[in-house]
Amino acid sequence: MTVVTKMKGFAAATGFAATLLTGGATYAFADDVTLTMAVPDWPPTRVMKKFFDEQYKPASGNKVKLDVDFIPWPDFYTRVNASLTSGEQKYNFIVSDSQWLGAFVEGGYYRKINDLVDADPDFKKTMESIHPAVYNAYSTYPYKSANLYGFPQFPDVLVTYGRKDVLCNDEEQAAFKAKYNEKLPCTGDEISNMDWNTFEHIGEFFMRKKGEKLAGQVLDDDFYGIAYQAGKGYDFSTTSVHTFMWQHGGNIWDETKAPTGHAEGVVNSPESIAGMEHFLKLLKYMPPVVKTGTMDIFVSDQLFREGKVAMNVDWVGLGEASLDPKSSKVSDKLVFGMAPGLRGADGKIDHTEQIGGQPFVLTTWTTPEQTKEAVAFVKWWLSPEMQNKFAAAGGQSAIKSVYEDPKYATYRPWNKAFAESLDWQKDMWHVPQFFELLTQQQDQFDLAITGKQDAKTTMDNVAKFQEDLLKNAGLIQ
Amino acid sequence: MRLSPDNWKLAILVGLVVSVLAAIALPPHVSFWIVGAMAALVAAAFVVNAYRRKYYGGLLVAPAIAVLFVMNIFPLLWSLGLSFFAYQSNQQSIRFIGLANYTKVLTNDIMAPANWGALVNTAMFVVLTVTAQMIVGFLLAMLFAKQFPLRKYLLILVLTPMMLSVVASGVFFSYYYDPTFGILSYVINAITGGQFILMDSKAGAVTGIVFADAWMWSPFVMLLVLAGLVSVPKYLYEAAAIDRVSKWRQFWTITFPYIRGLMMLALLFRTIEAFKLADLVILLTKGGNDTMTISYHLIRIANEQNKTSEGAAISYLMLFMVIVLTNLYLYIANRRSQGD
Amino acid sequence: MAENNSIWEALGFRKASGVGEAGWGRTLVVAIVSLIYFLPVLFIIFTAFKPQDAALAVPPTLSPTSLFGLIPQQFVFTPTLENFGSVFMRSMTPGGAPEATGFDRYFFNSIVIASSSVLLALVIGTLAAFGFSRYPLKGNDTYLFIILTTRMLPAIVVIIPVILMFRVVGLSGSYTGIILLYTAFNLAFTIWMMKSFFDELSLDVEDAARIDGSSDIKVFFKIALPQVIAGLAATFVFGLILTWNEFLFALLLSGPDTRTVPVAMNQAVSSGGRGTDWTLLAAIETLFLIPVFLVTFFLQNHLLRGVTFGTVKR
Amino acid sequence: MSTIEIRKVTKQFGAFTAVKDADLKVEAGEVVCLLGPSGCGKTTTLRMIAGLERATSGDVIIAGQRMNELPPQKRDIAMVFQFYALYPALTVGQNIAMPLHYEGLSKADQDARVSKVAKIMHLSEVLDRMPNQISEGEKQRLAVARAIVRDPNCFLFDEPLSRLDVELRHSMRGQIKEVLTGLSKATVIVTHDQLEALTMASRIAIMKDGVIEQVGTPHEVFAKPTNVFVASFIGTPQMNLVEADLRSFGDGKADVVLAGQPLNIAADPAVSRLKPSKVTVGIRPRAFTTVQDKAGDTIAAQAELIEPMGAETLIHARTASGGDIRVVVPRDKRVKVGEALHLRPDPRQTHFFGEDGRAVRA
Repeated sequence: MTVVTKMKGFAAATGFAATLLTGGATYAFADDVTLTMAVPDWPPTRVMKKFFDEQYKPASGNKVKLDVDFIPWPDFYTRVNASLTSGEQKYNFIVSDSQWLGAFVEGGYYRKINDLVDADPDFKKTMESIHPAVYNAYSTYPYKSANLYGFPQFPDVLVTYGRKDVLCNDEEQAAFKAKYNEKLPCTGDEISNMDWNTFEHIGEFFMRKKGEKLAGQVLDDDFYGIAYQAGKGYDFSTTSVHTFMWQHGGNIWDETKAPTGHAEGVVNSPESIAGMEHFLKLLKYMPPVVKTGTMDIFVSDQLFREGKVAMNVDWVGLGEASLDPKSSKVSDKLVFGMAPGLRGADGKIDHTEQIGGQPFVLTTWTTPEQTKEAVAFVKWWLSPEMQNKFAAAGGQSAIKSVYEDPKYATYRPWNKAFAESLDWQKDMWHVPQFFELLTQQQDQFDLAITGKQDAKTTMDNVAKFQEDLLKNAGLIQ
Repeated sequence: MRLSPDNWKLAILVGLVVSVLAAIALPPHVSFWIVGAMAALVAAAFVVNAYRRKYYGGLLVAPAIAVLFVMNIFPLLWSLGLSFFAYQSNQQSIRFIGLANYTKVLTNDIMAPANWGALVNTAMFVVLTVTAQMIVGFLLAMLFAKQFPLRKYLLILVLTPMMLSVVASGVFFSYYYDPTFGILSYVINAITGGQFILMDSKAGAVTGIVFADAWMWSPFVMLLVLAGLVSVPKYLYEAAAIDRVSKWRQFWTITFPYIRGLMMLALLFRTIEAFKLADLVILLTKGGNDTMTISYHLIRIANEQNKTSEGAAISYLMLFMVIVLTNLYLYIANRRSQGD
Repeated sequence: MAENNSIWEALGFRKASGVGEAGWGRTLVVAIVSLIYFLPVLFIIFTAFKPQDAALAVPPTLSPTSLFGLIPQQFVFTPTLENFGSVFMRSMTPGGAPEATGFDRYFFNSIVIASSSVLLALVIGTLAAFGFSRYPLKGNDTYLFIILTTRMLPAIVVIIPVILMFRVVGLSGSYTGIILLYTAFNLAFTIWMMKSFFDELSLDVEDAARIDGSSDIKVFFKIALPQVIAGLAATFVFGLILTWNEFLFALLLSGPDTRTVPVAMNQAVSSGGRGTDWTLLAAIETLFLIPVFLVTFFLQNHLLRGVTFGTVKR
Repeated sequence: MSTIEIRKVTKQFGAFTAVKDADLKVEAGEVVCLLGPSGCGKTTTLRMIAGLERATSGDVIIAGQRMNELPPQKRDIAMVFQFYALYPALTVGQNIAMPLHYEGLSKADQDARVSKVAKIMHLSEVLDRMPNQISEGEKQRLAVARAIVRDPNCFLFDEPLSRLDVELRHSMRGQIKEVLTGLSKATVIVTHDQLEALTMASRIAIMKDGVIEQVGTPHEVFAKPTNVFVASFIGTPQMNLVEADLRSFGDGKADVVLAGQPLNIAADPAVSRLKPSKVTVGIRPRAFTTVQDKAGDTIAAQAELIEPMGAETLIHARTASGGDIRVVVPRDKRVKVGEALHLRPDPRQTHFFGEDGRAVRA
């Protein structure tokens, strides 16, 4: 025991010496503040860094430098986790998936910002301008509590990517109508108003073999109707499955109800199982790679960009690549709508879905000096002006005045669907045990996806595991 | 006690006293360097002592031991120590629990099945990949054993796979195996007209991983075996030709004794590496289709879930197995060579 | 008959030639096998020259040339050098101007870190190997085995204390730190290899040199070392190949300024908000392959002789 | 029929010609030594007979069959290698038994053959040892044992005794000769040691630069060397080869100027065919008699260095013109350094070599 804590003590106290040696960046002099930030390497963070360098003028008059460590996505968690847990204390800002909050708050790494919000009315106003669903998902731990931690970096939602040339083709429209007695969705609004049944029909309808015709053209390769994530890695089936579970009236283990809420009886409730079954039912209309359990968000996106599927449900954050003619064979044939939902008895569609995207957070070893500059920076970043610029450069914003502005929809073809989806966003657990919950669940879902066990067994196994684990952790009584 | 630069006992005593005093009295970032200086003092005393006594062995080995100790052995001992505590790297609390981690990873209802499953899979991968590498590496080496025109240029082609980074080769193998874009499915579909998916069953996924791994690392085995082959004096083969010894007998009586040592070395190193198989699995299946290996499992436990001490316990159990296995190899190798 | 033979032989197709040699017939067979073995690499190299939209073409494009119509047009792609440019300069934001990707730095880092750590390990390890070989300590074999065990644990288990230690002594993100770590990483293999070479040397020569008045240091440098040059080269190549592609330590211990190519390579696996950028990845890997390929090629003769050493003189 | 014949065999390694147009015939029961300095092509010739190298042109005929195309395995031969080529991983007994596997003998038969041969070669005691555990002489005997354990077409020996010390070499020479005599096979032995060749061979083939210079019985090559090279190569101490001007020939005697001295000596009648020209006169050191006084057939020289060789004494003498002449005299003939000598060559042992280096002989 003494060894570990002692070493961590060492680490804290030697910050200054270490900084001098490494030429590192955690410490700064009075008028020369450096903020070190760990971010995944992708356009939204590149844009943020660019804007900062080009446009940020600190009100304090200090010289503020944003030192950004761009880490490739696949290794981002590994790098950040190792840095935090080893006591490296290298970063002041960290871009963090929302589900990581609990683990790193409990570890003492993420700084609670309630005091900063309370002390600064402007800051408070900024925080309140965030869409509540996003605010809860990105900022609170425990989920939906009053404890605040993060600010939106890139809010992300699932939307439907469609191919206009296929969906709006007259022949296909007519044939679809004849077969299912419903209109084949073609415009963004029609897609936003699409339920899973229509989505399923599209899947069935557009399964074509090589040599058959599609929209009047002879196919030189197999074609598939639909795709969504159903992969074993990270959370690449959980997001889909949660969406289905919620829409069917089931639920995941709800941490806002801890410690009286249960996993058993909830996660494997008939509604949740029905959601799972629905999720599994659609897989048979998807490209064959789904059978290998590796159809993650990137694989389904790639299939869509290569023109192998008619529709794909995927993150908004992956949209840029499909617009670029270099990386997309369908760049001029795109149409976007909200992700499909479940039509209720009242005819209304339930679009509840799992939120994606990332907040960024402050770390506990950030000095008051740095914190002051950090808050100023966050306020600037979340200001409507910057958020508009960010959105125009391909980012997304959860600031009300920004996404509600009519010009927001003009920035990118999916922005309308994005704004409409915000109300429906929910998040998974923020508890420190999230990775154990996630890993076991992903393993179980993978077994179901690859046809090794049925939905009920899967959900029973997940529920039992979660019940045991959370009981041990004291989160379930 | 005599005061002289080679008196290491005195140096240790002084070092200990000063270190303890510094650790108590001074802030850590100062005492750290003082403790370091004391360690250097002790080391210097050892070196001077060894030099004066003409104890060159110790002198020569010292730098290597020092580097290994700081960079490898100290972290290893640290992890070993942690395996007796209840400790998660993302939490501040730590408490001694003896062997509980070991019993937990072996018997706990929630944890143990996954551990055992990963272990069984790892054993399977070790056997399959190492066997495949040994066979392919050996056959390649046989091809290259004789001198022939352009050998140098063809050999480098075969050596290239092991120079690739695992990320690139793993990602590209996932492409080769992809049912929509990949070459494998394209060729098989063109022949059978069906829809071939390699990675949709355990057998297929294991084949895919083993193939990629064997492809990458057979050249390593080849190089060692080839080195053995070219070291066989040519006249032995000439004598065998004149004595009309069959190829089969030639191999076992002449060739094999020369390559046995190197094959054992290859086997040793490849086995050690095979136990660490994780990257390819992550890139190709994410552990799906029951291909989870103990090393990947360990990454999840120790890194993703931050269960540091349980991870340490698993890795020490694994280390124990590797040590037993490698010692078995070495024992057999020594016994055989003494029998000669 | 005789004339026929000579033509036949000129082409290299000899039946019963010298026992240790083979002719062009063998070359042909081995060339076919080697090329098949090399195909996955060749495909990566070809991908580096493909236009981005040809990377995932179905059917796969396999050749930059139709070889005078031998290969059907659908399998042929038009080669481009664009991807190699993208490795160093490309737009990192939607519609943004091309900017430096930092890969020149990463290549530089990889070369500096890999070569210096392998060389350092070679120096330290060769000394140690000579020590273990000529001045056996008590429990020599045990020490050697303990050294080997440092290679047995997955890196993820030892990494946390190393990160912490680096932080405390101020080595994180520095060249010194990662080079020292890689040195240790290479030591086990170096010591085991070099010891086996020293073990095989004839002690008579060294004894003779001592009788002639050479000091132990002189014996090592003038007598022992020159005899194991090939072994040094072989060990260097093996060490280089392993270090060159090391990923996990590099990921966790290098800073933005000391990042190596294997870490940065993942930029192409998931970058720009999408999955794998196949042509970019292939271009990075192709460029990254060149140095280690050249070193191996030029040390190839030593490689075989070096490894052979142990068994030559029985 | 166990015979070996090579006809016009040539071996080229790239541009280098190792053996040129070699002709040789070895009858059953005959032992032919290929003798020559190192690099002369003798080992290459042997390896072509064995099939370890392929002849570039010419024919290799063993037991009456042309075997150029056949690999060693199919030639049914036995060979003893210079470094013995003992299989390091097999015991002495297993080494001897190796050639027997091909014949598919029963284990008992094999053992019987092995123990018989082991007895002949005095290896019975060491059958279970490994090759690296036996002495150098035993290794040599083992190599021979492995060759004679079966009944091949012919035997080939590549410098079989070169690794033995003088004494062992002497005794092994006898043993090998004894063994070979009993076998009546065609045998070729490659050696650079003329003593070995002279004692063991029925005939000797002397090679230089890839060409067989002379083939003949030990006596023939000694007594009638066909050219300067053979003359100088065979015989210890080396034959004196002195440049001379042939003036005239008559009455069985030649008038020459040798070392600046006119000399009238008996010569082969064939010398009469030569026009006056430069010749080389070859006289073996033992073919001189020392006489008191200068005569028409004596060469004057001064003793410069005296080497007692036991039964005889070797004198290095210098002529007035500075030439060096080696003379062997009986031990009891006392000569002092600086003493003037008059040397009379034995007319029957005086060889004349023409300008082309070839012996002039009837």
